[in-house]
Amino acid sequence: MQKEAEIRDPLILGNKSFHDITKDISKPVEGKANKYWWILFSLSMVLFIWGVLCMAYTIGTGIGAWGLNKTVNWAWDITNFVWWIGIGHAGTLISAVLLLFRQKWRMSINRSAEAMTIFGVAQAALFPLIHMGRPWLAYYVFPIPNQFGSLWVNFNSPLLWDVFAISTYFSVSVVFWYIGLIPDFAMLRDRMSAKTAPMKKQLYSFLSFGWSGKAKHWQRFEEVSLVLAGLATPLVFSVHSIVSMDFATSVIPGWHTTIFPPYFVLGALFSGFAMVETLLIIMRKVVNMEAYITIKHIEYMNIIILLTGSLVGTAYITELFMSWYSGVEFEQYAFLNRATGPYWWAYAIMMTCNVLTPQLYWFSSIRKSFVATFILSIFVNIGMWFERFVIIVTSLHRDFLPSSWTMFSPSFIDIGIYLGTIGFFFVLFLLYARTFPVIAQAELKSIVKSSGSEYKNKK
Amino acid sequence: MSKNTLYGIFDCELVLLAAVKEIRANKIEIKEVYSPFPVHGLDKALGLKETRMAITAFIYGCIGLSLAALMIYNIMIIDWPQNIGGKPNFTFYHNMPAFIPIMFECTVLFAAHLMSITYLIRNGLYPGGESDSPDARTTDDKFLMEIEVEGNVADVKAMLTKTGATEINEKDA
Amino acid sequence: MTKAKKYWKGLAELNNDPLVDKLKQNEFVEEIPVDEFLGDKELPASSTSRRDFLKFLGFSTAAATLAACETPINKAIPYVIKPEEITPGVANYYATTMYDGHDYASVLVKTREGRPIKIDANKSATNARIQASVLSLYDSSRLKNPMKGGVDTDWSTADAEIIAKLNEIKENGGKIAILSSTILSPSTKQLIADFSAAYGNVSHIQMDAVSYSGMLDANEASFGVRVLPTYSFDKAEVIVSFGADFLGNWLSTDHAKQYVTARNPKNGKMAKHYQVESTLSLTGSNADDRVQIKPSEQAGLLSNLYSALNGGTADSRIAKMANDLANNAGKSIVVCNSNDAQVQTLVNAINNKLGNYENTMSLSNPSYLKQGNDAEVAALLEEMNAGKIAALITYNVNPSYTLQNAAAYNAGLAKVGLTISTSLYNDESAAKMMYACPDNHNLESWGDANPSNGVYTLMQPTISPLFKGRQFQESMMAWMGKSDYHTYLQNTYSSIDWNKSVHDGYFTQNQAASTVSSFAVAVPSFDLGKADGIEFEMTEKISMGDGSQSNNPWLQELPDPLSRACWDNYLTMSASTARDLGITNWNVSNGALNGNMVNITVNGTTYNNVPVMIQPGQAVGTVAMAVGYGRTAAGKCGDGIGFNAFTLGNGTATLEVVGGEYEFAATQLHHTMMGRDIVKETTLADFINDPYAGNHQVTYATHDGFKPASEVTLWDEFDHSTGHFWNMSIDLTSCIGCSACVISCHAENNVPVVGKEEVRKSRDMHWLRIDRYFSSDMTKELSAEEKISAITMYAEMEEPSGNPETVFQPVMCQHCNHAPCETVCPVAATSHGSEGQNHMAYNRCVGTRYCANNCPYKVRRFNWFQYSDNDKFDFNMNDDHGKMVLNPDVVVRSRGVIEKCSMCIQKIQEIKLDAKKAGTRVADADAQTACSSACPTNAIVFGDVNDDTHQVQAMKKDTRSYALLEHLNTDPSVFYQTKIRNKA
Amino acid sequence: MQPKIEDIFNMIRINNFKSCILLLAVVFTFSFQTSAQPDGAQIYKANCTACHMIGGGRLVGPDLQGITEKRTKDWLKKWINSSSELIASGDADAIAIFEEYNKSVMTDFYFSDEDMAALLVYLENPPVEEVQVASAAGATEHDKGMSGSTQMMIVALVLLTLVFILTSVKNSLKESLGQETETVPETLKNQTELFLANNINKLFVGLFIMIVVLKFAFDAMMGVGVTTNYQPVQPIAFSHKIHAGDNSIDCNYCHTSARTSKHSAIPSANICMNCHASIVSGTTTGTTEIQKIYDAIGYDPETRTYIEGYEQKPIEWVKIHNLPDLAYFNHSQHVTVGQLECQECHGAIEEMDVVKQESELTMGWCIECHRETEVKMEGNDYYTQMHEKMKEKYAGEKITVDKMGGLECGKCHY
Repeated sequence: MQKEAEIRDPLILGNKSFHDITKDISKPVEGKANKYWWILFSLSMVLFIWGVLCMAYTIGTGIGAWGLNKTVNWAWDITNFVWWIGIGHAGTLISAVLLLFRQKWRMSINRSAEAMTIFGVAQAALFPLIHMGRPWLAYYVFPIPNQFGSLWVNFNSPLLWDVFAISTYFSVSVVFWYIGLIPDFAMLRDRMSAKTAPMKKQLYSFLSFGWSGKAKHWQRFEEVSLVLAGLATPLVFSVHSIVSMDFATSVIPGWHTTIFPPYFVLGALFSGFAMVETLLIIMRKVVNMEAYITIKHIEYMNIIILLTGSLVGTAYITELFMSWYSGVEFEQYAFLNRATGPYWWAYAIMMTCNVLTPQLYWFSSIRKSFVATFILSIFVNIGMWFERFVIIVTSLHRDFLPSSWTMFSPSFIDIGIYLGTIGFFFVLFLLYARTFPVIAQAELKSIVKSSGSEYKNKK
Repeated sequence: MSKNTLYGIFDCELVLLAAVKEIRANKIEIKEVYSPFPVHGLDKALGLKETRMAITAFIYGCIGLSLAALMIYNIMIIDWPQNIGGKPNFTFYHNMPAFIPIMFECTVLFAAHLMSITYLIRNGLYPGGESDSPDARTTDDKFLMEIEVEGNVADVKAMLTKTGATEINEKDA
Repeated sequence: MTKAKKYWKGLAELNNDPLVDKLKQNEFVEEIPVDEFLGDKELPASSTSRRDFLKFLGFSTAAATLAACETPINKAIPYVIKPEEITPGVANYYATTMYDGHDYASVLVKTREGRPIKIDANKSATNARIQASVLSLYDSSRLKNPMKGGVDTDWSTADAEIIAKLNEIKENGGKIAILSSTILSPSTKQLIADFSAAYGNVSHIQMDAVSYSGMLDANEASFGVRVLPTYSFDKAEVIVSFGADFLGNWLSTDHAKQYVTARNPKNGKMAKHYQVESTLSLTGSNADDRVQIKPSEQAGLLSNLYSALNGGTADSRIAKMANDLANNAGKSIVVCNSNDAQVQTLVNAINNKLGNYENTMSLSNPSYLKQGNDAEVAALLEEMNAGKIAALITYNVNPSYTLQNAAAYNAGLAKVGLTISTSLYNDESAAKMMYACPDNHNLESWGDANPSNGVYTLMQPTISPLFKGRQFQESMMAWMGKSDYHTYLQNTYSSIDWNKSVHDGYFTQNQAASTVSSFAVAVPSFDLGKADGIEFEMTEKISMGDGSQSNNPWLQELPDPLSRACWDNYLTMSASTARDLGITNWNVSNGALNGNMVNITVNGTTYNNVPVMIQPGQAVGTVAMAVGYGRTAAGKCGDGIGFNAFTLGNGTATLEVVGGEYEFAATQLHHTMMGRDIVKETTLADFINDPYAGNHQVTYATHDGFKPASEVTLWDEFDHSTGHFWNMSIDLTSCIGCSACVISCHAENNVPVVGKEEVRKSRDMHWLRIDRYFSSDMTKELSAEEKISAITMYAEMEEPSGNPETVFQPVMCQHCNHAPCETVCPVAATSHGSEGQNHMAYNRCVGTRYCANNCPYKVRRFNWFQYSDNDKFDFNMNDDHGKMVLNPDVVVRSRGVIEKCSMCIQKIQEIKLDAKKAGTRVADADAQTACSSACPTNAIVFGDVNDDTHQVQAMKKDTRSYALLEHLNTDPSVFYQTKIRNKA
Repeated sequence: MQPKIEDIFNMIRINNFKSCILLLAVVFTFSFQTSAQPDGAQIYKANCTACHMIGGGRLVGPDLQGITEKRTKDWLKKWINSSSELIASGDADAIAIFEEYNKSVMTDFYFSDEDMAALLVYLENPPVEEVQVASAAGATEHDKGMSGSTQMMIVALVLLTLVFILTSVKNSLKESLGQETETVPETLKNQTELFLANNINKLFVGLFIMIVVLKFAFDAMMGVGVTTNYQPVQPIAFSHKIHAGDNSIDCNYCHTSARTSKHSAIPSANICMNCHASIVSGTTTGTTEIQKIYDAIGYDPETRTYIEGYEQKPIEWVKIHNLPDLAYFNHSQHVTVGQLECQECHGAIEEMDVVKQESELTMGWCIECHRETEVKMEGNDYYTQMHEKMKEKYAGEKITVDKMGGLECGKCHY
């Protein structure tokens, strides 16, 4: 039986019994969607379709449809890729790291956070594919025996590391997520009556794999979750470290930096948590989960954002310092150019959104306000997108030989694809919110006694 | 002679836990306990053995690591060594720093997936599998204790009620 | 070129039995293949971008899919009768002569399956335009039939009518005028003589688009010979040029070679080169000392120089120069671009005073490259307008375009009874004439040339005429009722070994040169009047010349070496003048260059909305524009680009700034080196003291002492000591930026043309680019002294000086042995060869572009679109004829793959194979890449560093050699030689 | 094309076949002359055999037995270099021969002086027996590699018979014991049921089937686009068996450029005419087929003259060996420098009436050969220097093509 300090605020409000929880969690699945949901869904659907059209156009005519050129060969494509990957990090972190730290407050958010991870990574995975000149040959990047002798892949290439890292991360996250989902599906299955909702009944009995909640199963369940968490944690760090190596292992001034791995991971958590907040604050409205996603959860996350934000800021400063300290004129110019060159505005946005705005969380009033948090989380998302843009474009557009210096401006296709992925992401997430148990109810029930408001009040 | 199965249903995990301890203390064999969420200490109370999931994960991880190393060694050093950016590929050792990321990823990949599969197999879980829980409410808010009794059912029933079962069902085998 | 050339068999077989006779026909008139290819419609156009265009010949592989299985059936169609010397898959080389009335060169033409695909230098050096002329051959905008009044007709009718008319004129004693470019061909001159004999009253007038008439007249006045001297810059120790762009467009293509010979720092001395000019020319950009003047000051300064040489006081600007000249009498050259006989007389006087004649320049061994006579042309125009001309035949000229007073010409044309154009194109002039009797391209014609005294070069057809054209000489003979110019030509040179001469492409024989009288004329003198107001000067771009090839996409996309802009002409202006006028250039969001526009009026002609390009080195108060643009009847590529500067002529300009932006297409947007050590340079003096001057290797602190980057490595090296190890040396002292190598590379490697819009997006596909850097007033030293902040320093460094020092640096793939691009390719599409090249397997590439990002030299090019067979890129690769120029040994890259310089691996493989077959080692002379073979100054040297007999081995060890961006330790196979200037 | 099971078997076969060929390759290298000295026999075989025989009587041209006695050396030189010129020069003998062989001209051969000398030496004292093309041997070898399908069938057969025998044995025993017997199918059925009763067995069977399926799927994928045994119908039923085999005309006589060019060009009609100007008829379909050449080039077999102003139509052969454009292949590199026999890639051409694609022509196939084939460096000055270095670098190992960089992308793809 877990104990919890009295002074801690309850994590579940409104005197919920086990059954109440069951009811609440299955409500969105059983009931009809409210109008917020429909508005958001149709909006994202439009974006999604638009994005698909833009991708089709790109694949049809060539990468020339984008704003790239001989000097800046990557811009929005990889920026979006890294941004989405970053977002995809908080989920696993919350469910894995916080699980290892036995943080109870994770339980009401980890399910959605993981969903976000998976959908985010799915978006990210799109870009390495469509940014290829010949995507129909994408299978060349897998070590498959072939007629060519056999011709293999190049294990020295960070891009190949990406391929492995991302596919591993994606699949492991899915597994981790699903293992946790099984008991909850079982719950839904058992609530569905074969008469009123035969379809759903069948669906959920299929998805629940015949879970019955035996003691031995729970024992294994807990151990597996723990081990998966233990595996996922280094995975989270490795994935973004490897993504950062796309840049760190190159020779381009502004990319060739050893600080990148930790710096990218921090940035990822930072943006990830921001996105979780954005989503949860929306979700608790559209599927009425106010009781489970409390200001306490938001506050905890805000604290993490404040921490990671400051760390990211430190990384920026370190970068500047190192470039100056290195004494390499190319390095020095690269960073001088970032701050004062043609793309100074991007750098400014990055600095404001990532370093300054999070500092507002020092004030508990802001930390404890849904509205403020929502706005700030959006800011952080923007800031982190610009961080990637700054790293990629400003480093490339002026590298070693001034003769090939030029600039980049996106085509409407670039923009369309980016919006498209956002649309796609929300389409997936909203569908998830209506069909999945959005909160790990089984786990949640286990802490009602310790963290539920009713019990707290008793004491 | 007849063999009956009793289902004692509890509302609270704490009560259940106590009940389990007491009943087992009375040398009554508890066949199975169904609960909506993991009840801490229940496995010990029931005297279940430590699960070995973690060990399998470790083994799978080792397999993954060695397979990855083998694959890369064969591809980059043996089958078709190429001069890539002048990176020395004369021996695996020379070129290994570049291979560590993928070897790590493969380790995790194998460990995680194979362990999960083992978990499903050992639990007999598979897509579309049938639940064998005697009472649907066990995934909602009820805790169910299944006891097989030979002979005097009454005592056991009494024991259950005593230990706080809110409901007792009986099924003839 | 020491390649084994095949003897031209045409003649040996002329009088042989029917079979061989057929062979001959087939060899010349390959009707079958051409029709085969052009007529064959079910043959998908795409198949023509295949590496084997054998299909263009009889040996065609037409693809037709069979219902049963999905693999296409490939037809293999051999010749019915194979021409003797054509072996499918083996190149033949023919020596011939290129002359289009503007550029002359004796060249070697590489043909495959009977198609010319590449031009290399033979007797004389080539320039970009000569290199590109092989593509002009396949220009589908050429006239395909004789035309009458703009309507296609056939030769017989046209000839009949023309002969009738001519005879009529002959009876009425009417005057027939033949207006031609300078004619280098003695046989053609003979032919014209015969023609006038046949038709009596015939006058032959020669004109040059860019006239040298003034110079010729001056020489006639001064020395009694109307010829140009031949120069030997290699003998000079002081070279003074008043505006003459002798390395770029001025007279012979051989000057460059002589120039670098005179300026080889190895000898411990370099000829001192002064350039006095208003527009930064290619020559000016190579000068040691460059004086900026207004065109109007030229005469004054020259006469000041003359007086200075006669003990007068020299103007401060030219004092040093005068002094050097005086000290190097007989070892100097003074040249001038003026077309004013008086000024040129002054120049003659100076050279005469210095005793340069017959030392560094010779009239007794004159050059015949330019013979045009402005006076005669003017006279002709009058006669035409007076209706005194009964018939006009034009050859190799486009007067309606190149004449300043084209209007007068056009008016006169209407008054001429019979007008016949023999132009290859239905150009501005031809369109206005009654008959267009299209000439053949040089590569389709027989001919000869006499560029300078005693030197003769021959022209032979390397392909049967693509269209129903007929070469000018044949037409002339036809109109005299004769035929067979080929025999006529042979008879002109009865005394020589014809086959050998045709094979070699040239021969020498004694030629009587008219006697040169000594200089005895009054030396004109001009005063140093300071003219105010803005002065306009017409210039020539090395890409476009006189515009005769302006329909050539390679040339259109060849960036100007100084402005680095292509697909345009524009008004160049100095930054300060622009500032005064409130004109600027700026970069838009994607980096592309935009500029303001002006209305310009010169000599009464006005052009509206002329873009202004701010050009460092342009003299303050002057503007300039290149000729060769503003064509209206050049063809799909050449039409409607820029303005025709011919019609402006030199003079004072009135400018009026107008609204609106103009969009330039520049391949280089940043002009200075930003204080980086990219082009290492030093002065001759320092170099003599310290051979390592300007090239001291940077060392880095390591645990055991200081070491150069190359020794600070974690890796065991791959062994390159066995077999070949191909390296390339680029001497920045010898590189004059002429860009011949760039076009040569295009031709050899099927580099696509992408058009103005794409170039604007910085997506040019040049495998080999020539970076141009100007010096800036701001330097690191200066900022250190004056405590200027880094931000300001770098900001100011971006601005080039008003009269900058210029450096050119050819940059292609450096073939790094520690290539950053290779390590990052996920599919190993680019890996390193044991012979030192960085291989790029297009067919493996999936197009992640990571390699291009990670290339510190930015030499990798991505196929953003499908550039062949794509109507959006309607250039030579989207044109049935244009595609015939493709090199069959190099694939045409598809959309979505990276491409880059392969160090002409197809050539390397070929020479290796030849050596293996011959059982010999690869000779230094044979080891050539497209760029090295095209370089007129041998700045690019290629070879095998593992072979002691190869020059490049020594170059690598040279004290001047350095690797670009050495600190990255990419260990390139391409290395550069420090630039050395001869200045204090 | 649709991947077929046959293809997989063919692959298997090809491998056996190739190994045989490789053995032969070594054999050839000994019989092959690599000295710089021109070899008269070779020249004779390559250029003359098509029209002449030594002591075999008249073929297209006269018998060359003792020709050197009959004519002076330089007369022969002149004649061989350009008979037409000699005739034109009004040489009596020349004209006589010209008339005798009804005005059919002998092709001009531009031999170097050394070659000419060598040839004449050879003609002076020809060997009693003409050298036979070793390649014929290659052909006989190549069918010995047994096809996988037949192997499998045999195995299956053996097993079946075994079952049959055993059952009959069992039955006879049972009969002797007076139990009721069972037929072969029954036995099989019962046995399998018995076998599958066990779960473990089920599992194994399942696994086995899965593996087999995967294997076939994989092989099918590997077979995509491989067009081995492609054997299209040609416009002229030209038989290599008759020409290269029976008449042992050297490949290079018709495929002239194989030694000098990247293409072993398909012969142009005028090369056919070298012989078929006089050989107008053939066995079975010969005459009609030969007529097709005449139709193409415009030749009248009756009058034995070329029709003036005849509009010639090229013969549209169907290309059998198609490499993708992105791969650069050069015949001369392999034939002249590598000294490979045509048969090593094209199979026993001289035995094919209709030519078919013998090798896979996949990149893997090229690579495999480059990995195994030793570079022939002896006697080629190009190699001497690097050979020294390589010998010490790869002490002991044989220097194969890949060691010379033969596996590098850029060597074939540019």
